[in-house]
Amino acid sequence: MSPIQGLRPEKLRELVLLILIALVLIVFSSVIENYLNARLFNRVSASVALMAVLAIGQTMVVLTRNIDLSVGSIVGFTAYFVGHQLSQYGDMHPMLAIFLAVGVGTLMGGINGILVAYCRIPSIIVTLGTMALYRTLLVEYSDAQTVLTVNLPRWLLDLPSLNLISFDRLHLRVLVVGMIVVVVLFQIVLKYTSFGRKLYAIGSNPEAAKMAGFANQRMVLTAFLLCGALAGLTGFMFLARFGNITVVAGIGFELKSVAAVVVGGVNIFGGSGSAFGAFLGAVLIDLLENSLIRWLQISEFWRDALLGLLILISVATDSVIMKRFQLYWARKQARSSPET
Amino acid sequence: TVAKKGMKADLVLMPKFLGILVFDQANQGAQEAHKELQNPGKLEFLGPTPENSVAGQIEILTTATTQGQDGIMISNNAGDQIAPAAKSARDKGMTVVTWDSPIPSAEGEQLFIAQVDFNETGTVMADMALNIMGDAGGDFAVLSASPDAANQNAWIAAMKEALKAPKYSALNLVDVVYGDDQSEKSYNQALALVDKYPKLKLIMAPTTVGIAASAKAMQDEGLCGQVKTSGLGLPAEMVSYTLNDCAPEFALWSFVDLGYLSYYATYLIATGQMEGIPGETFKAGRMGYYTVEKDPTRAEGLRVLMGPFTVYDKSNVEAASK
Amino acid sequence: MMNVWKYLRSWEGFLCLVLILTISVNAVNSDAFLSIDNQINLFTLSIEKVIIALIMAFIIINAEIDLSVASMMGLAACALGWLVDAGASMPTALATCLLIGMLGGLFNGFWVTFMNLPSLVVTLAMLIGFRGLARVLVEDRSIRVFPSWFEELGQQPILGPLPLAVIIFFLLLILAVVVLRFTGFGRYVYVIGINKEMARYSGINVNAVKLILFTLAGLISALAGILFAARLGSVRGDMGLGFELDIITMVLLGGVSIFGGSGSIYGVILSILIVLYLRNGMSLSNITGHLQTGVIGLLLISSAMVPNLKTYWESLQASRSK
Amino acid sequence: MTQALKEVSLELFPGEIHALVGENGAGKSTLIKILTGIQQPDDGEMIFSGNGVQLSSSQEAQALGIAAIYQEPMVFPDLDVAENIFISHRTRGIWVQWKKMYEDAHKILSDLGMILDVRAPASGLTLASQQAVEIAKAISLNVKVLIMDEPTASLSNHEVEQLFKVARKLKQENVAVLFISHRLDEVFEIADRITVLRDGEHISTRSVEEFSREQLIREMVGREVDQFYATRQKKNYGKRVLSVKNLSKEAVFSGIEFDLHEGEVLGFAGLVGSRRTDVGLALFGIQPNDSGVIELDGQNVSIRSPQAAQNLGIAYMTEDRRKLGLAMPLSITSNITLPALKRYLGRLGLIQTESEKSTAEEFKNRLQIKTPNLSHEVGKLSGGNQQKVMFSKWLNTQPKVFILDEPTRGIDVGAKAEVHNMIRELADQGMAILCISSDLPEVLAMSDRVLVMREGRQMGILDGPQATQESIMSLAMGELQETA
Ligand SMILES: Nc1ncnc2c1ncn2[C@@H]1O[C@H](COP(=O)(O)OP(=O)(O)OP(=O)(O)O)[C@@H](O)[C@H]1O
Ligand SMILES: Nc1ncnc2c1ncn2[C@@H]1O[C@H](COP(=O)(O)OP(=O)(O)OP(=O)(O)O)[C@@H](O)[C@H]1O
Ligand SMILES: [Mg+2]
Ligand SMILES: [Mg+2]
Repeated sequence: MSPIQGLRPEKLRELVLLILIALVLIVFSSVIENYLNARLFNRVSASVALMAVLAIGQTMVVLTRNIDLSVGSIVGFTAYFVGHQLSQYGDMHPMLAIFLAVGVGTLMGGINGILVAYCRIPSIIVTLGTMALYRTLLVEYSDAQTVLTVNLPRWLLDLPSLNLISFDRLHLRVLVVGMIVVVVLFQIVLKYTSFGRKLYAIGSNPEAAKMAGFANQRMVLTAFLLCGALAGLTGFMFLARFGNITVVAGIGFELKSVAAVVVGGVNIFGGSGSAFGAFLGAVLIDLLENSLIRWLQISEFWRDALLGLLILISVATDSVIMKRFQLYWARKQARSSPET
Repeated sequence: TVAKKGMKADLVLMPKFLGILVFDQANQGAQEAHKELQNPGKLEFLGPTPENSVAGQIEILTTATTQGQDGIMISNNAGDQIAPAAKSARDKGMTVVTWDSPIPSAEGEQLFIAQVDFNETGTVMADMALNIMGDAGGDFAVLSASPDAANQNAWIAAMKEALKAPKYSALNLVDVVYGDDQSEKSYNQALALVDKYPKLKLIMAPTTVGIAASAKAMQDEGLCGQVKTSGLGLPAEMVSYTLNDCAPEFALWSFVDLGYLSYYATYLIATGQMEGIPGETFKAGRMGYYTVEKDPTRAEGLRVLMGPFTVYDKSNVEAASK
Repeated sequence: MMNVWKYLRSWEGFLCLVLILTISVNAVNSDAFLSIDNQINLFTLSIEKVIIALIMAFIIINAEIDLSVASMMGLAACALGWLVDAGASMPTALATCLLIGMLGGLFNGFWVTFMNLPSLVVTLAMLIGFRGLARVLVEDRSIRVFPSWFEELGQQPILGPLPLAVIIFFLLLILAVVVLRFTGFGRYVYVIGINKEMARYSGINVNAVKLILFTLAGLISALAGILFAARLGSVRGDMGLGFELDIITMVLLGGVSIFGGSGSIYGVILSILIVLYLRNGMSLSNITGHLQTGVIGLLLISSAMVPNLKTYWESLQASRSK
Repeated sequence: MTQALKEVSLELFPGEIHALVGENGAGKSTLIKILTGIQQPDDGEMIFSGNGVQLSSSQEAQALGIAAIYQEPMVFPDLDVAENIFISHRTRGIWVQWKKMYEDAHKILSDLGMILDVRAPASGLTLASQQAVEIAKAISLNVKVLIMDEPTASLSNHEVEQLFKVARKLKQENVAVLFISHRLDEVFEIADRITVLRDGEHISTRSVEEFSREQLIREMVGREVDQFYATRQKKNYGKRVLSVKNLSKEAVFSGIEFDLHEGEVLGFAGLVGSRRTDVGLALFGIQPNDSGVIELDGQNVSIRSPQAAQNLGIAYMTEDRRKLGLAMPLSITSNITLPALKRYLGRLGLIQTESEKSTAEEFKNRLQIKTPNLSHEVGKLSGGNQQKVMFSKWLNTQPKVFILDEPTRGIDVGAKAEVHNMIRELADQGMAILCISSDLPEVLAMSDRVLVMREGRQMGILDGPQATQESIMSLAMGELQETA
């Protein structure tokens, strides 16, 4: 019995990512002074909160063999929309504001979903289109005005620095806790509910899923709805964290979320991956980015060049290890094949 | 020259991109002047999207030439890359005036309406830094827009120049980073600066997006006591940070006035009432008299200097933010 | 007669119809539209994207994607500026840039073929990576060092009213049509796009074909970057930022299936014309910025719906006739 | 538009095993898709337990208790074996109980006599194992009607017997089983009644006793078919073409040794998963061997890629037609000329369409491919005709050594006879043929010698008269025997 026995592919992926994250921490703590401290945790956790939530939404869609490139625009729009409402109706209940953000996001995700699932247009085309459309909507709606921090209610401004628990200087922010809740919730949904498993099935072999009588279209729509909802939630977090919202809010988030998802080991062709993996992917990328920024030896300009390469290497590492793993399964299978 | 009203000129006002408050304010100013001068022609406010700013600006300029517009006012985001298009617009007899951000080489540009003197910007920033950090001085860093923003680059260069004076010898500029005029990026960059330079005392952000993001980042992390923010900002966006001492001092000029002045200058040149040569003086409506001069901050090119800077602090920021 | 009818109902027929519609509306809307100048201009303004769209069509038909083209374009342009700035002769610099393009493409291809990573992932990483390298080369500068012949080549017409880039495009277009449609290589591109395992089992060297395609994509992106540098006369780190999505939009609108295996250059050229004419028409009617992008987005989605509507319509007809 | 089915009637009773037979393209699969709600009929009705029903999706069929195993296995490659079995259970509820699922899956599979790791992802499974998973899935559904579309096409005798045991058990539990197969022996062995379809029309339904083999074939094909499984005349073959010594690949196969001569047919027999395909793939360079010697025409060669194999004159026709064999959306012509495309390139690499067409025309006539025209999409042909296209594709490369992997998988008796004739003809013309097949009578009829494999090892080579069903089976099952 090898120790690897019983490890499902997702588990292994997650393990590999954890090792990679540890590796990054070790390497950078040897080149950056004062690197491993509470501050690093606070920074990375706070900024990863947004990207992880978004990446999990993206995961839902990617699992079904689709992609959502409009999430950046959804984040921007909901952030602006909710910010605008809050500036006008400052006494709005916080819960209502969150619902509003999630609701608007869901609506936008729903439009994507209907076009993909029921009008049978490839998701990349639909969301490439809605990426532009939602952004246009934002610009038209905003009329070049900016959501200003001053007009936002106090509770919202205090939200990003609100700690749920603190150990010494290590803070667990409320937004971070919100993100953790999302990760755990979606991890459970994907792993332990038939709905989640069917999402995998649809991505793994859509034709077979149809034959098996799954409501493919409804499932894909649901995936997009969830993705939209999480993008809306991210929009709200975006608003809370950055306060000043202009029309460029969230530009580039779509590619970032896709990057987090693929680094997190979610197969871009659907069918495999996990919410936890996507979360780890977001952490890894954010950690790399953060560390590269802080590395004195490296100029501002080298950062992106290195980041691209490191993303590539981490994906490749994952893929190489997974291949070994597959080989291992094959051998094991060969050993236990028809014993007659 | 005092402008003759009612002459026809179709004009275009082009911001760096659409959706940013300050450019909209400039448009307000230009519209005001447009009405005032009773121009029977049209004033269009046309701009690209932020993602497509450079190519978009060139495209709009070229299309304006094709349409036979009489003049265009550009807040240039494309550096010298817009020069070929500007030159061919000039060849077709169009008036090309820049505002806010010039064409560095001045090729294809007739006149630059400078909001403030770019060298002065450097001094103003250095002064604010000195004011905030005190005579003891210390480390500070710059959080700029994108590495390609010509006016920001010019201001930073001017500031570096100014810092050479003995008065500022205690100030130590440690780094220049870029937030691409996106809130999220600027916010993260500001925090990274604090982590990277433990002794940092000030973040100087010569961009309205950057300064607001930086101030908010410091406030959220409870760092306002340690690291201050300064730079160029809108009073409406900065008022709370100034009052709670996260950003005790910052500066800006009026974008409404900038649009207003640019319109006057362009109208006069496009209608042939002014040539646009050094020494010419014209009256820009409510703002009074201005003179065309050689731009001392660039090798080539002419400018009209608007000025002045308004430096905001606790005493005046609330009034200005209304 | 039958054939005409059949053609009209095909994808290309539909695009043709949209194109004719766009042209007529534009022509009615603006006098300037049909002028030779405008026609050349609207091509020239997007010529780099259009050139890359040709090779992108090959790649998408091959069931891959290359998101790094625009970054490569920027990298090549910046490398050119950097090299000339550092004293290299023009021919050396140009050759080096093309070589950089090939190597970059080969690099992408290596990860896609030998490491078996999805091209979306590889090229997404290099979208960041190549852009980063471009930044490393020029930092916050705008480099303007090209000899005048080079700028003229990029800006002046050399054959009738046609500038060099447009001529290169037409040559590449013919080449692309011939290669994809009539050569063995083109057949391989399709077959691999349909099912690459099956292609391998048929003795086709799948990796070689893919490597060639990615290398070509790098090469052509570099070429486009050089043309871009010549047209704009100077280089900056943000050149071509975000072009990849426009390019992919053009290809997909042209009826190339994102899942590979189908589509034609003919459809792509029609969609290129539609996008260019539509943008130009809107610009001439002073619709800029996000509205323009929004309209293109809407067109992309609605045009993808047409084939589905068609099948729906046909099944409706069938059930009615029964 | 062609009509796939015309006024077909079919009755199924509880507790019967009903066989559905017919040539390729007769409409069997189409009928099944209608019965399971995947396609809708233009006309006609369906009565289930006395009630008229209209199925608009396979979910509704499942709700009624109708389950099907389709011709092409439909597994979810990323899910593990156990999930594949249970994923479509309607009764699964909201939460997944992994532990219980693994236990149940293990039990079902072992009842079937299949030992598979229920935690392994299905992507690594062989076609046969996939088929087994499909069967397990259908059985676990507790169905009233079980439809199996050629479930045995890629199974060997051993698994087929297991399957039949299950089918009989279901029959006793009053399940109606509809069973499609092109292997008539099996039909006669298992079926109670037989329905014959031809060209989309219902020809006859009778109980199995009322059919004789010849009669059944006549009704299926519509004409007399003689020469069925005629044994091959022993003949002197020519010089040695291929010689393989101690061919091995780690964890896959080892110690493969044989000679192959001009004009010889060497059969490869063994149970499913005995790694015959892998040996074929190694010789074709898809999964190169890591040790051992391959000699071609007396020359030592190393085959690292399919291109290399092809240049050496080796062709390999895959068992997985749909995934690996044909470019389904392309025309018949393009498929046929694909591996040898270089031959059709003129100056500048342009394809010479005329000569392409004439090649396709030639093969169409030679193999009697039934198609409206040669630019027809291959994906729209019936299985048998697709097989012929695949055959043409490789014949067109004019190979010296032709490796056939399950050459008659899923093709009907008529076409099978044609394929056998063709193989024989090719051998007579001097081609060296390596024929991997799970169909024992076929292996016996076709081959001059038979190599038997078990679990990646060569168990022996049986020559001419030594090769009988019994001797092959005993080797394949692991009773070692001195080889000839
Ligand atoms: N996707 C399709 N599109 C159009 N026609 C099809 C399609 N699939 C099958 N047909 C046609 O329908 C008819 C019946 O095919 P079907 O697959 O039911 O045959 P079958 O009896 O199952 O044959 P086989 O034994 O080869 O599996 C054939 O003439 C075939 O060409
Ligand atoms: N245990 C296994 N795990 C993963 N892949 C396998 C396993 N066994 C076989 N395969 C793959 O499945 C294909 C066919 O396998 P193999 O050669 O073992 O079967 P075979 O003896 O040809 O039997 P059949 O073709 O009847 O299934 C090959 O591509 C092989 O790599
Ligand atoms: Mg069938
Ligand atoms: Mg096999």
